[in-house]
Formats: sequence, C-alpha cells, structure tokens
Amino acid sequence: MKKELKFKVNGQPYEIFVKPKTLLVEVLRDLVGLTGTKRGCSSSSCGACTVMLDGMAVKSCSVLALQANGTEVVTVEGLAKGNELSPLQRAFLDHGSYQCGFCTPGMLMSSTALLTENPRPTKLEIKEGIDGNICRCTGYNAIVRAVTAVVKGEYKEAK
Amino acid sequence: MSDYSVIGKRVHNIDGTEKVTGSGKYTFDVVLPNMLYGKILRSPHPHAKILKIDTRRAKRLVGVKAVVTGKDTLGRKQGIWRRFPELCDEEILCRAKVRYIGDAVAAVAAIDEDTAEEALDLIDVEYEPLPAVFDPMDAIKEDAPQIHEGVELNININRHIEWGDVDEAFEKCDHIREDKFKCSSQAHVCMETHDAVASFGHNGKLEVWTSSQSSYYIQRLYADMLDMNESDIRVTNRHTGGGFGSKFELDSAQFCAAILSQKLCQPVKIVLTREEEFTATKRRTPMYYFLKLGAKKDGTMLAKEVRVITEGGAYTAMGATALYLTGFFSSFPYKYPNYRYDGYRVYTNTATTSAMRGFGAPQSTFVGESQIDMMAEDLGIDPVEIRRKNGMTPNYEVPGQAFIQSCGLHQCLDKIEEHIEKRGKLPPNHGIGVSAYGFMSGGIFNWFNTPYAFSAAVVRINIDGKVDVYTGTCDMGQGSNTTLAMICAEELGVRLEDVRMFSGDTGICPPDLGAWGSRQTLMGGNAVKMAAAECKQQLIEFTAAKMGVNIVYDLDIKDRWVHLVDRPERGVSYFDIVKEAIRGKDGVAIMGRGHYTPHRKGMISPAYSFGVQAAEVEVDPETGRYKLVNVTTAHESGTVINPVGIEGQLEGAIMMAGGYGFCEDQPMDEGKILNPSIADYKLIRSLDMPETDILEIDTYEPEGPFGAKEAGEGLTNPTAGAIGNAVYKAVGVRIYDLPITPEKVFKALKEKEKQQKKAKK
Amino acid sequence: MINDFEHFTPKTLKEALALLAKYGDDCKVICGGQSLLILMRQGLVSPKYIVDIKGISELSYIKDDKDGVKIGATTTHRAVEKSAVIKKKYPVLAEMETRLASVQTRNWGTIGGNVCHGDPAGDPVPVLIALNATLTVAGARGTRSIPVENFSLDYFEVDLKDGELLAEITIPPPPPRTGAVYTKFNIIESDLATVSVAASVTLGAGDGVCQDVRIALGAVAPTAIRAKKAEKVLKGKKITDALLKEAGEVAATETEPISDIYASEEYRLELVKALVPRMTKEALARAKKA
Amino acid sequence: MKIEGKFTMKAPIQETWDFLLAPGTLVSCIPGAEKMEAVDDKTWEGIVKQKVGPITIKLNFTQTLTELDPPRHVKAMGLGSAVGGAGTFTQETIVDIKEVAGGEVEVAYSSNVSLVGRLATFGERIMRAKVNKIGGQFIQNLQDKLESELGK
Repeated sequence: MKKELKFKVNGQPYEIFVKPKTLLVEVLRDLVGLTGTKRGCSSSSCGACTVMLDGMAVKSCSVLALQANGTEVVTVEGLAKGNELSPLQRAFLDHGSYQCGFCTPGMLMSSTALLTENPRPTKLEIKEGIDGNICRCTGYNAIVRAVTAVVKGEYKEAK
Repeated sequence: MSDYSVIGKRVHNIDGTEKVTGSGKYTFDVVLPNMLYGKILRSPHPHAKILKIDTRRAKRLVGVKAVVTGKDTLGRKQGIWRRFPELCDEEILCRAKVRYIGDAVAAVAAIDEDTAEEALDLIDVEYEPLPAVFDPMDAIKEDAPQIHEGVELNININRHIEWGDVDEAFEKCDHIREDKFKCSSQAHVCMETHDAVASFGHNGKLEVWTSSQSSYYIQRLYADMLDMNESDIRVTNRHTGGGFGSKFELDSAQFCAAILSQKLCQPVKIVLTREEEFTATKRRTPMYYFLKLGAKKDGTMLAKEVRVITEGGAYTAMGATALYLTGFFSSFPYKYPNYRYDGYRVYTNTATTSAMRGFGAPQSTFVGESQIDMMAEDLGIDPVEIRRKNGMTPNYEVPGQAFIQSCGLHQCLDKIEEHIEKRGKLPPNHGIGVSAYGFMSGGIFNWFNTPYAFSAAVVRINIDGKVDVYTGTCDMGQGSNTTLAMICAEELGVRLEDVRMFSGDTGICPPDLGAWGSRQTLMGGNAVKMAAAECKQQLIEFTAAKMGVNIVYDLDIKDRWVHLVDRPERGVSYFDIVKEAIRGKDGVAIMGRGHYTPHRKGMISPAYSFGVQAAEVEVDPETGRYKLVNVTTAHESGTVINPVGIEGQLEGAIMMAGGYGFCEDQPMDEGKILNPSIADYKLIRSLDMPETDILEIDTYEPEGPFGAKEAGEGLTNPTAGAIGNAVYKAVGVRIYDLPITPEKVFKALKEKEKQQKKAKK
Repeated sequence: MINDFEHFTPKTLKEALALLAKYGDDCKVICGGQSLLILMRQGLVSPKYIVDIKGISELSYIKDDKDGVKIGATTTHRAVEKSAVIKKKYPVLAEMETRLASVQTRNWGTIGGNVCHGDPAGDPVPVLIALNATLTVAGARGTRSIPVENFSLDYFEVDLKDGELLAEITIPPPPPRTGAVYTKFNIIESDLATVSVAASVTLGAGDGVCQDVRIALGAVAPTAIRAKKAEKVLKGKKITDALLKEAGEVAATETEPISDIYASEEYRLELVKALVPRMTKEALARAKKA
Repeated sequence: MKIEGKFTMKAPIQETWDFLLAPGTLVSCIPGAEKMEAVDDKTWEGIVKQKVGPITIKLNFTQTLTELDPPRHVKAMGLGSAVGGAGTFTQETIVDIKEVAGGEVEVAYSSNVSLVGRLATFGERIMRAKVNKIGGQFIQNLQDKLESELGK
C-alpha cells in the first residue's frame, strides 16, 4: 500500500515510504520534520505551503508526495547558507516584510523562485510572483519593497 | 525628542530571524510525546434541540481514544463579560440546544487527524430543528423564535449614550440629513487558524499551548469552565499566526482539547480547519445604522442622533463591547455638542459576531464619514473644510465620556489637503475620497472583572547586564514584543539586543489583559517602562554611592553608559555597575516591577490617536468595476516607538479595511455562510493592493510611554468610508451598504441614468 | 480527509490507457491535480485508483508544424505562458495564462487538466474556442478529434468516455490580419472569472471588412460557449460601434447565467453586453495591426 | 435556493389532484431517483443519485407528504443524507392547484432546496448551479407528467 518516495530536501536525500494519498506538505512537516512550511487553507488558495520543486514554486498542499519522486525540494529551512541568511531573508528583515510570520516561509519561497527564474523582475512582476500568497498582516507592499531591494543589488549573496 | 537612542529607530523585530528562517514554533507546529489529535462535530442546523447523541459507533473505531459531548462538561456557560452572569451564555459544547450552524456538539480524540475525522461521521446526533431567525430586524419581532430562554425580543443587550439636548439642537439646525446604512460582516482570516495543544497531567494541572491574543483571559476562562484554580492552568502563547480580534475568547479548539485531555491525561491537539475558521469562530458585527445629522449653514454640526441594530449571532462574546464602541466612535472625531446613541445587539441564529480590528469603529466611521460628505455637499462646503470646522482638538472633553489630551487631527487634515492639491486635476472617472478617524489606546472598562492591574511587567537584569522582560502581553504578529523591548531598552539605557522578551506565558509572566483594543503599547508599555525605571533607579543609586558624586548631580544611563547628566563623559560602564550591584545585593539579580491601570481617564480610554485618509479610485463606468489606485494616510499616534512596525500596521490595515470596503463579505443562506474557504472569500492580494503613502504627524501623548499611543486598530477605521466617498467623487453614486462591490456601483449608475432621463423629460 | 487509493504512474500514453481500460469507473486521472485534490480533500471524490499521468513525458510538448501549434495535454500552464512560439503566434494564449490563478498553480497545473475539469469559469477554454482549437482524445480504440467548443457538456462534465484521455490540443495557424484578445471580469485580479470574454477578429485583405469573428464566453452558462449569433452580427461587415453594441446585446441572449454570491444573473448579462463590444473592438485593433 | 412558478393546463381539478397524489407521482419526478419504495401512503424511501462532474453523490432519500388539503394544496418534504456523510439535502415542494376559466387549472409550485455539510462547501458557485438545475428538472418532470397524462 505504501510506496517509496525518493527525493532530496534542501540537498539531503530521503527515502521514505508513504501512502499514496499523502501530500507533499505532510511529508515535509510530519515525516522530514521541517515545520517551517505552513498550511493555511485546504483549497490551494493561501500559498503558505509554497516550496520550490526543481526550482519552481509549487503549493505543497496540492502536490501528491509521490509526484515529488525524483525531484529536489527546497523549503524555507534551505534558504540560509550555514549561519548566513539569504539576500531575500535579510531584505525581509530590514523592510518589516513579515508580521505574524505565518505566511513568511511561503512568501520567501515564492520570491526566491521568482528571482531564480527572473533576476530582474519589474514591480508588477514581483506582485504577480507573490499573488498566490496571502498575507493578512503586512499589506504586501513591504514585501514588494524587500524584493525590489534585492533586485537592485542591495543585498549580496552569501559566499 | 531626537536624543532617544533606541526609540524611533528602524530595527528588525526581535523575533524576525525566527520568522524568516521558518524556525519559529507556532502552536500549529507543536508536537508532544503521546499526543492525540482532536476534531469537533458541529451542528448543521441553525437552531435545533439536541434530542440524543450516540457516540458508540465512533468510540468503536480503531484509533479513537475518547469522544466527549456536553455531558462531559460541567455545563457552565462562558462569556468574556464576566461581571454580568446573564451575558455568559456560551456552553461551547452544547448540551440541549444548538444556536447556529457550527455550534459544537461533540469532540473526538484519536491517534491521527484522519481517524478523528472519520469518527465524526460515526457520531449520531438526533436533532429537532426549531424555527430559526437570521436577520436582527426579524429577530426583534414579537413572533420571532426565542434563541436564548427568557431573552425577550432576542435583545441581548442595549446601550444608550447621550449628552447635550439633542432634540432642542435639531430645532436650531439649518439642515438635517437622515440616512440609513448597512455594514457587512468580515472574517479575520488569520493565517494560523485557531488551535491548541492541551495537556492535563495526572497531577490535575493543565498546560496549554495556543494561538492567542490574551493568555490571561484564556487561563481565567478555562478556570471558570473547568472549575479550577487559575494557578493550576498554564497557558502559553508562542508565535501566534495573526489575531485581529479573533483570539482572546475561549474557543472550541481550546475547550474541546482540554476536555478530551482531561479524560485521557494525554496531550490533545486541535487545529481548526479553514472552513471551521470561517463558520465556527467569531466575526465582525454586521450593523444596521440609522443616522440623523443636523448642521448650521456654515457647516457647524450641532447634533447627531444614532440608532444601531446589530446582528449578534448566537452568543454575546465581545459583541457587547462592539455595541458600546460603535456608539462612542459614532461621535468621532468631531465635537458634537449634542449627541444621542441607542444601540441594540440582537441574537440571531448565525455565527457569533464579536471583536475584530477596529471593534465597531470601522462601521461607525464608514457610515459617519459617508454622511458627513453628503452633508458637506448639501451645504456646499469642501469635505476637508467641514471636518476642520468640527474636528476634535487637544484637551477636548467628550461630555461625560472621555478626555482627549493629545490630538493631531487638524495637522492631519492639513497634510491630506496638501496631498489632494498636489494630485491636481484627476483623470476622468477618478475620485479621491476623504475619511477622518480616531481610536482608543486600550479600554478602561473592566467587564472581565479582573482583580489584577490591567498591565504588569517584571524586568530582571542578569549578571552579564542582559535584561529579561516578563509580561503577560501577547505578540500576535503586531510586533508588541519588539516595541516593548525598545521601551525597556530606552528607559534602562541599554541596546535593543540586550533585551530578551518573555511574554504571553501565564506560568512565568505577570497577568496582562492582552492584545486587544490597541492597548499594549500604552498600557503594557507603561508597565514595562515603570519596571525598567525601577531597575535603573537601583543602578543609579549604586553608581552614585560608588562614584561618590556630588548630590546636586543627576545620573542617567544611555547606551550602556551610566553617567552624570550634565557631564556625560563622567561615567562608568553599565556592565561593570551591574556586576558590582548584584554582588552588593548579596547576589540577587536586579529586579524591577511595573504596572498600569488607567485611573480618572473617563469611561473609554486613556488616550486617542487620530488620522485622515484619502483614497483614490478609478471606476469603469460601463461595468462598475473600480480599482484602488492609492491610499494616503496622515496619521498621528504620539511618539513613534517602532517606525517599521507602524508602517506595517498602516499598510496591513489598508489591506484589511480596503477589503472590508471593497470585497470582503460573508453572504449567508438560512444561516449558512456561503463562502467558507479562501477560494470563495475574496480578500485583497498583492495585485489588488493600492499604492500606500504615509504622512506621519508628530504629537506627544502625556499618558503614554515616551508619549506613544495606539497605532494598530484605528487604521482600519477610515478606508471603507474613504472608498465610498471616492467612488462618489468619481462617478457620482453613493453606496449605502458594504461592501461597495462593482455590481452595486453598476446598479447605482444605471439608477442614476434612469433618474437623469426622467428629470430631462 | 483524503481516502486511500492505489496510485499508478504510467510512463507512456499506452500504459495509461491500459490502466484506464482496466479500472474504468473506479479510477480517476490526475495530472497537476490542482482541481482534483481539492475535491478529494473534501471527501467529495474518493477514487479507488489514481492514474497519475504527470510523468508521461510524451504528452508534454509544444510543437509548431504546418497544421498549427500542438500542445500536449500534460504541458503545464507555465510552459504555455513562457513558450516563444505561443507568444509569437497566439499572444492571447500566453496573456490568458498570466492571469490564470497563481504562479504556483501554473507551475504544476496543466492546460489539459484544466480543459478536462470542465469548469465554465476556466480561463483556457474560451481562448481556445476563439482560436478555433481542436482536441485529440485518445482511447483504447485509437484517437478522435473534437472541436474544443463541443468538448464541454455541462457543469464540470466533458466529452471523455470511460477509458479516454485528452492527448493534445491543436491550434490552427492564425489567418493573416487576425487579432485575438481575452479578458475576465473578476473582483480579485487572480480570481476565477465572473464573466470572461475571448474574441478573435480576422479582417479581409485591404477592405477592413470583418471576414471572420469568433466570440467565446465563460462563466455565463453551464459550459464556456461560443456566441454564434453575436458573431453573425459582425461577420462580413465593416465593424462599427453600433454593430459592436448590437453584438453585445445579441451575445447576452445566447447566455444562461445564474446568480451566485459573486454576481447576479442580471449583472452577468450586463457585463456580457459591456465586455463583448469592448473586447471585440480590441481584437479588431489588433487585427488591424497584425 | 428557491424555484417558483406556475403553469396552466386543461384538466379537471379533481383529476389533477388524484394524479398528483397517486402513489409515486411526486417521487418519480425527483431527478436521479432510484428504487423509490412506499413505506406508507405518505412516505417513500429510496436512493437518489446525482452527479456534478467528477463528484457522484448518493443520497438515502425519504419523501414525506406533510400537508394535504385536497384538492388544492400539497406540501412534500424530501430529506436526503449522503452515503458517506458528505452532507444532507432537503427539498420542500409546495403545489397549489386552482381552477381558472375555461376548464383549466393553474398549477403553482415552489421548490426550495438546501444543502448542508461538506457538499455545500464545494464551491457555492457550482452547487448552486447544480441545485437550481435539480429543482428545475423536478418541476419540469412534474409538468411533463401532468401534461402528458391529463393535459391532452
């Protein structure tokens, strides 16, 4: 009944047996133990569970875990390099781009995926990039400012 | 005030790194050994008698550990208006009757969530549906079904506020307007749904981790409902994924988790689903508003009469406070010499309405600011001018109600006027609407009947000079821990990084009423400041003795330097002094205690913030669709402690209040909420968010810590009114009921066209 | 709560069809799962078997040949959105994709999955109708093709018989002097349509006469529909504002909208009347430039 | 979700009434009804199957005549609970018959359908459309039956 899922999370290979109905978010939170990825709805609407799968942002509550077989997943825990925060993480800190913080992991993953794909997005493209993520606290503009600052090169990548 | 070394600086929130790395633990993330998962069975009927609940089939399901119903409780009723037993009316787990779709009737604990959910389908509840009533206007009729026994006409509570001679004043008015409005509901939509992990030990003590705005309230309400001593209950709020007014009453997740855990002496975790969050937690109060406003030709407003009927939903909750505050804030921010308010909160068979950011004031501000624009137009006066003419000023007494010390409303009006002028001539179908507002900095009322000070704090300085602050305040994301740490650091003369916060844990923190009514900066801040001052006094006394300074000199601490105020170069290191002072005190850490309870500050609040907002919209007259182009706010909140925090509050409030004006609603059919998912509940996302500009106004509030006052909720008051006024300016139609949807604008435009055609004929 | 099921991951179309034939009614096809998983989570759909076609690489492609552009059914929305060929030949299709739900959904969800979901408010179908696309459906006994406008049958029902799979979408080469546009009316930018309109206008050589026009409407009937009567108003004529207005009025008569929490029936009709002329005019402007 | 309307047909009122009340007439008009069996002269039980796209809903359905005022008024209550606990479905139908000029009868109906439980949360948009359709079909079936039996 359970099937084997082989994939990498933040560079670390995992081999886990899961029921086919298991969602990617459940594997990440409950089996791999990375609780940074959140869940905020049950309708693929809020984006709190966003992770990067083979470099692209997906909602991990809407992906069957087995569909991630053979892929590389990056979660919010994978953004910092050692004790060095990523440029987006630092920019979020400086710009107050989080309040309660529950949407923040998803926001960071959407923004990171956006910049991976398009390092010089316009303001509209930034807004589009995070439009799948709900933040009930900040009103988004502080997040857009943080991403913009990274785009402008105000935050250097950690070595 | 530029000599502050911490206050007013742009800083990272002290829990920021936990939030951007995902390492911060929310209740949602808590897993304890031997923990079970709970689910709650809810009524599908808006009003019904419970004839029988048969849990046998559910109990037989493998993996189910316990099933509880109202019979497993003490049968008490909770309410946050504890001074008034008749207003404590919610059992949480219903025993005899359900009063709305979503009322809890049973709960299950099982080895995992799926099993618990499966078990819910195996609980057989026999109901006898009763006639139900959904609209407060129907519920106050003689023949309406009675929702709570003995409550006539379903009137839960009424409030009356009056000063001056309203009837006589109307006689003297040159112009009187009477208008009707309807304000809709709104869901809080916290990103973290209500959740709790409750753990009863065999020693009879209860520990609870929960997403909450007031650990103390939850602890006390648990004590009431479980007949326990407060001190045997420890409520801890870790990171909280948003509150907005929804998380300071005992909720079904908290209560059911505790009842289940009590049976099993095992930890039980309950996380409400998003659907439960929409249907079975509290929400913003819908209101019918009837306004009468009288003015002289020159725009001086002489009298206002307000009648409000609110949809209470099934229980009292904080709705009674919303009823009072909407009445009080209907007079804001103007100097009405004569004012009368009558409000009725009516029980209905719908989800309970209660506190939500702004707490009755977004409703009163929408209706009031719409009407004042209409009045201005009737009298041929500019909207900013009429507000200036009547707006509150510093040291104004709201007769018999409140005393307003600092008030920067007029500076805000000036700034907004400048902004509008700068914008110049607008493109076609654009309009800018103005809305003025004010709000309180924490409530004075004590219907909760706490014997404790409203706020309290303990500050401890350790041997390394690092500072621990213990306070019962709750950080739900608004950043209060950062603001309070800044206040402590400034007062004590250390750096922000020297301060560590312990908050919202009833096991170690002195009680505080929590994060609601925009109270924490002022009340919690005053308590922390006092505690820090006490520590500082001890260090200064010690330093004075040690340095042997002439007693004519004053000492102070700034940026870790204890020094003579007049000769700052003469001083000693703060760290050295701490070490020696502790040694000198027989090894006891330096401790300070602080507290705050407002005294002789009127009925409502010790201080009020003010502001004026201008919203610009662009309307497509062919479809009624409009876009929020820009929202500019001139805001004063006393001394700004944490500027990044205020910007966040302001922009976030525009998202939430813009949603209230533009798209958020909870339509119902026979008591059933029709959009209980984020897919169906429309809220503003990044692409819909307008540009936001902030014009900060300097004021100083004598009652607040370092001159600060609220900056959280008041900001949700103006936006719906500003949008309504902007739509009117753009295309000349006035919408009287929220939200101002494109369809309503479209229909109003068609109606206007029809009227114009008629007039031509 | 999702009920347990058995999960198959065929690697080829043939394998997938064999599985469908074997399990028939008890199985559901999943690809991106952006629609199906929501229903499964609510316990409304509980298939015993899931045939997961996400991994069938032979169905994920965008090919440009003489019959037009062919899009494999498991091509993600995002691939369509970013395809250089699509952007060049059918910019309207790429534009539509940028407004479909969120980036995350487009990264994982597929155009074929969306078409097969049969949501009358879905974004791709009206555009595909306006572009005169054809679907290739594969079954155990071979393939058949069907115009996209005939594929949707009712609310969330499409013309797929047991054992059949959508394999390919073919969009014919656009005739010269053709312009196409799509818009959806909604309250929140990224939301499903309250009403959507796709229009394609082809002008005659040099005479400015509307040689062909296709107008498709979403969210105003149990399926996305083609407003054929409205097209007739314009076809063969020089398009004027008066004709456009008439086309809008006629289009409204071809719909059967319902009232729901987002819009009343009457408002939807009014939106059709306002948006059909507006969008057709835009398509016309594009055709003039083409 | 309420559907109302009326139609007239050429038929004597008593015959119309008798036919309406004949065992099974009303239940046989319920779209998707299968195996409806009479429990007594006022109650029927059976299975009702409905399909909305990928969702198949099977309801244990009971229909009861709750008000009878021959030959002019009948009220029927239908209650269905979904197999698997996905929710319940209720349908209240009222039919009023009156004689109008020219030997015709006017049949006025109203049908109020509501959904409770998980079913109801599957997008209001979709369910409302579907429920409207079911209500419409029910009335259409009733009208067709009456007209084909009596209206000639």
